Amino acid sequence: MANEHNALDIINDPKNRVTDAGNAGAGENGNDVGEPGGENKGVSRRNFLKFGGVAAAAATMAGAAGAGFAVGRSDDAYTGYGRTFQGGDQFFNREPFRCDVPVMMEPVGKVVRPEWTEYLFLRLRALVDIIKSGKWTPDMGVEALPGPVGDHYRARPGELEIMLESLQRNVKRAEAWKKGKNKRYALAGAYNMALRLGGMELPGHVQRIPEDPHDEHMRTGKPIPPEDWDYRGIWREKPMEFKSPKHASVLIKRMAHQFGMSLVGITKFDPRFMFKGVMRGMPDKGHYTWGDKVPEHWKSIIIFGVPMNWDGTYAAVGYSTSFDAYFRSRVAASLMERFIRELGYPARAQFPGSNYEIMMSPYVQLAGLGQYSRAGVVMVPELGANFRPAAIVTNIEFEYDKPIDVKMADFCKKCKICAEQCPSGAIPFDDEPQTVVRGFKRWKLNEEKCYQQWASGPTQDGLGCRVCIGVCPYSRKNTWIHAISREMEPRDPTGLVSQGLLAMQKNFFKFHEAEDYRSDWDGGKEASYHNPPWWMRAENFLEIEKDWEYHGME
Amino acid sequence: MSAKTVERISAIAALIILLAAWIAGGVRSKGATLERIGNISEEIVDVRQVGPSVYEGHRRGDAGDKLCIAVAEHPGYGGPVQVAVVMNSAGIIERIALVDTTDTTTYVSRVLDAAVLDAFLGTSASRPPKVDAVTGATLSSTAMIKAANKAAAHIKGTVGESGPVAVSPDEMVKAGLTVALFLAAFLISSRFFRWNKTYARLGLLTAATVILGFLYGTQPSLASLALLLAGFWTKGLASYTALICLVLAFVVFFATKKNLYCAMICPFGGLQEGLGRITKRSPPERTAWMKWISRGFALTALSAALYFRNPSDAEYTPFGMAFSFIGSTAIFALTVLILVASLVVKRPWCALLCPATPVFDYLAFMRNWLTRGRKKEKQS
Amino acid sequence: MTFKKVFSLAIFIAFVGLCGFELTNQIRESAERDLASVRYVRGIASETDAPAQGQAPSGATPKKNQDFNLDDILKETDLDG
Amino acid sequence: MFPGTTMLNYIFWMVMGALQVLIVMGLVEWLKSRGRKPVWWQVALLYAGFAFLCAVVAGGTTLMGEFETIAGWYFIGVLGLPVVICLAIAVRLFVMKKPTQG
Repeated sequence: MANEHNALDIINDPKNRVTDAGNAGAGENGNDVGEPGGENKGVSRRNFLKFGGVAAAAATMAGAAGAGFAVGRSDDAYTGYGRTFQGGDQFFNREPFRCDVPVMMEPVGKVVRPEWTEYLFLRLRALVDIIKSGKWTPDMGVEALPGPVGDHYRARPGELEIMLESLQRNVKRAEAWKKGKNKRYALAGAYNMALRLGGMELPGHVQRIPEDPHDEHMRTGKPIPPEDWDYRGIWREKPMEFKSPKHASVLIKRMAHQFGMSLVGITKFDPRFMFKGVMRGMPDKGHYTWGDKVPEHWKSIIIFGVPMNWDGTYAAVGYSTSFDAYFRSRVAASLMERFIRELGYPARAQFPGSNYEIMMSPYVQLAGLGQYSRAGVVMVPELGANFRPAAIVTNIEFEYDKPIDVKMADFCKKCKICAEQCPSGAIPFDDEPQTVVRGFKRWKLNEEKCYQQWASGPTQDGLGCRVCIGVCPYSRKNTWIHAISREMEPRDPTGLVSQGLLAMQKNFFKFHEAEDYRSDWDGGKEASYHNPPWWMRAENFLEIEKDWEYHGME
Repeated sequence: MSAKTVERISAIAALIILLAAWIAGGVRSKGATLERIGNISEEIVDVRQVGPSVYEGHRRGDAGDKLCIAVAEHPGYGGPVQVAVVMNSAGIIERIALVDTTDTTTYVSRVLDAAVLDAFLGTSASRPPKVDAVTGATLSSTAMIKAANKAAAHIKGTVGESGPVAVSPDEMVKAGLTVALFLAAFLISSRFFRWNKTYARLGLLTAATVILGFLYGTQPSLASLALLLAGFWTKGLASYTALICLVLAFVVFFATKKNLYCAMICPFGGLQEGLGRITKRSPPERTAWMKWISRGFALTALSAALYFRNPSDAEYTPFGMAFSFIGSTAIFALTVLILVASLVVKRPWCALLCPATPVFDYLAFMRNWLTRGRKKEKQS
Repeated sequence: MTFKKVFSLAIFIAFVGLCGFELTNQIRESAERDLASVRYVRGIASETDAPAQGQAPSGATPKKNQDFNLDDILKETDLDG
Repeated sequence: MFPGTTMLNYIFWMVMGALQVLIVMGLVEWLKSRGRKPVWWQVALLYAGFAFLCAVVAGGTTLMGEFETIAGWYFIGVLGLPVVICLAIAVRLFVMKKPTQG
């Protein structure tokens, strides 16, 4: 205590005082505190210190406010768009939270592998093909619908009607786009299409990144089994030996970052989550021939991914796209595939939009990247629900990552914001998961309803909505306040922190009514969660007059 | 014109205005309902009221085909949910409409998805079906179901206007505590109270703040007054505590000339005073015109509430926000401002804009006026 | 003018501003709600004669497809997820 | 504070540091001028309260920076209020109240 007094006396010593005054004066950048610092000849030392102190306090408060604002606005807060290449965006330390089985992946019944018809885009394509072939028309009803797709829909009464309605809405959406939306969403649409067609693939099986055996099959007409495809272009007689599985993991993860991936995890290939009747490269993608075979050399799976552009995602529906994330993760998949084969190992890319033999989200969880969520997408600590993965299947012996439990799924039980905000009511409200899906008890997104919103949204290609991803409390830019919650919440055994955070989320933040997100022709306001970024607002750059309102939350 | 005359004139005027608003509101709400019934379907024509919330019309083009329409409402999540039931001459419910609701659209649509109302279609009004509430939108769905049942009951003619709202034992406890608090206040203010009144008062105020404020988040406000005047309480409420509190406050005020509520019970007052005692400060300086403005506010709010028959219109007070974080952003700002300000001056809200002040002023003024009047009569 | 006078005046004005804002808002809303009418109608005969407002959410009650214009659908339905 | 600059940020934070010294010294002077002997832990508490208030304000403005303006104001209002109250109590105890010991 005595020492402290001395310390204060030393501080009060005149010669220190002069320097402080100097600093204060110099430091103010023209702020009012500078004045006393400058002209304190007349002012008594006491008064100078008192008023200077007050002014300094005011300046500090202002400075703190300014600094905070700058941090929030800063581009550095966009996780996945900065330090990615050095792995700097996988900043959350998962080690304290490793567990053996991901939440909601404890089987409660007989675990069955998914049929290929359970993947919406495969069954949608099959349905359209059936209609095209003329074997079936909608007025014939679900009973007459042939093939596995028919079985699928017969097992799920009412869903076929929703899907057919969605197909109708695709037409309405296209009309609306032609009528005027192509002006309002000109830049968003162009961005979307540039990444998709310019960046990823040329239509008609001409070329795609990464290469896809299905294209090869369509071009050559020959079936291409994985044993051929996955080993293509390997020139080494025998693969290069890794010093140890650990070395393999470390190297491959670094390379994933190097190829531009924010997050990467590696796990054992688990056939439970591989589709039955899907093998790209085989006729009809193997729907009718492949069955439930699993290639021998599919031993390990490397999962990596990036966030979608943040401002766009916050401006869902109309201004958001998945294709920027798809583009980046697909490029990385292509590079990683080649990198591994150069070392002499087989590799097969699993990549978005629909080039999979597997369901991605279970592997993301098994690889310890994230946890299952109410909306049916995986949430990761760094990015929340805003994570779009790709994967490589190979036979390298890795040191595998273990799953994590950071209580995200527990938060989902209470939060329900995505369900309240979902424009199509596709997300369930149950506190605890009620449905058993293929042997696992978890929340089940109603894909048909969800896709109907895709088809009705104010977008160019009717592919996506993303409101649930944008509004998720975990989908936030990386600023210090979110960092504090991110680190505190999973470590708090009492659950008080998450309660407090949820209370803030619900009381502080304002949300639309779910209907508001729908297109104007669909009974909505065409609102976006937040307003689009300046560079996506067509009226800022193009010769069009603005005949719409932005309803985004500020 | 002396200040007293001004006060008297304005007092009378206030009374007239409130009365006018109330009557106009009554007319308005009738008209609105009729118009809404008209909107249910263009099939139904020349609708007229045949009883309390029961209407009669006939199908377009066929005067013989009588249609019986009943409207009923039940408190939902965000206010009363109003449902209309159309019964044909065969006694079958052939139409049901959600006429009016202030509940959140998402909840409402979830309930409608679950075909809660459709369950009533085709059933006979005398035997309405058993419908379960929708999980996740319980309040809205229960309200709709209850309202629909009530409407059906209306048609049968057998319905207690008071509705099925049963007062839960929990509510009883609340009411009991409220009464107890007032008794304590009365005791402390009475001259039989031997001990230190200051501390007794503060103690009671603290207790009231904790119980009524932080525990129950219920506190009488202009809304409760509007509720009282508009007579909604006859239709049944979820909670009567605030109302009881208000009535007691008035009773005590008329019995003893003292406004015990503000002094010893009001939770928000307690909050302000508690903060004020941290930095022992004196009350703010309130000028005459401020007084009149605050009176104007109270009057406007009250008459609006009476006209629209919507008590929450009268609510510009920060009570809800302070204790249960309910209210708009403006109210939030107001609350924060008040709480910070009460560190600088004593009870800023009470002194400056709280509607309680004008209300009690008004009562006091009337009281004195009338009693003095009576005295005069006695003398002559 | 003492500090107290000024302060009292300031907060009073703030109070009036905020409360006035709130009050006008609420009155305006009720006035609007007054004009709003039937939200939703269901009838045995048909569902179509309900006033336009607030139709049931998408997917809940899909209409049977009147004209299933295949070509447009094949043109507009994007199958590449 | 100044995104994308190399120098200004460092200068800014250095100035901030310097200002903190001025604040503490001003506080001490104030206590003295009110005839109180400055006790180190009281000064520390008062300054801590002030620092916390600054943090709350910064948190709110961070949200505003993320285009969550309303949330930002609520943040400051709700989390700031208790801090202000605690500060008031501290001032009452350490400054207003007549010193009991020492």
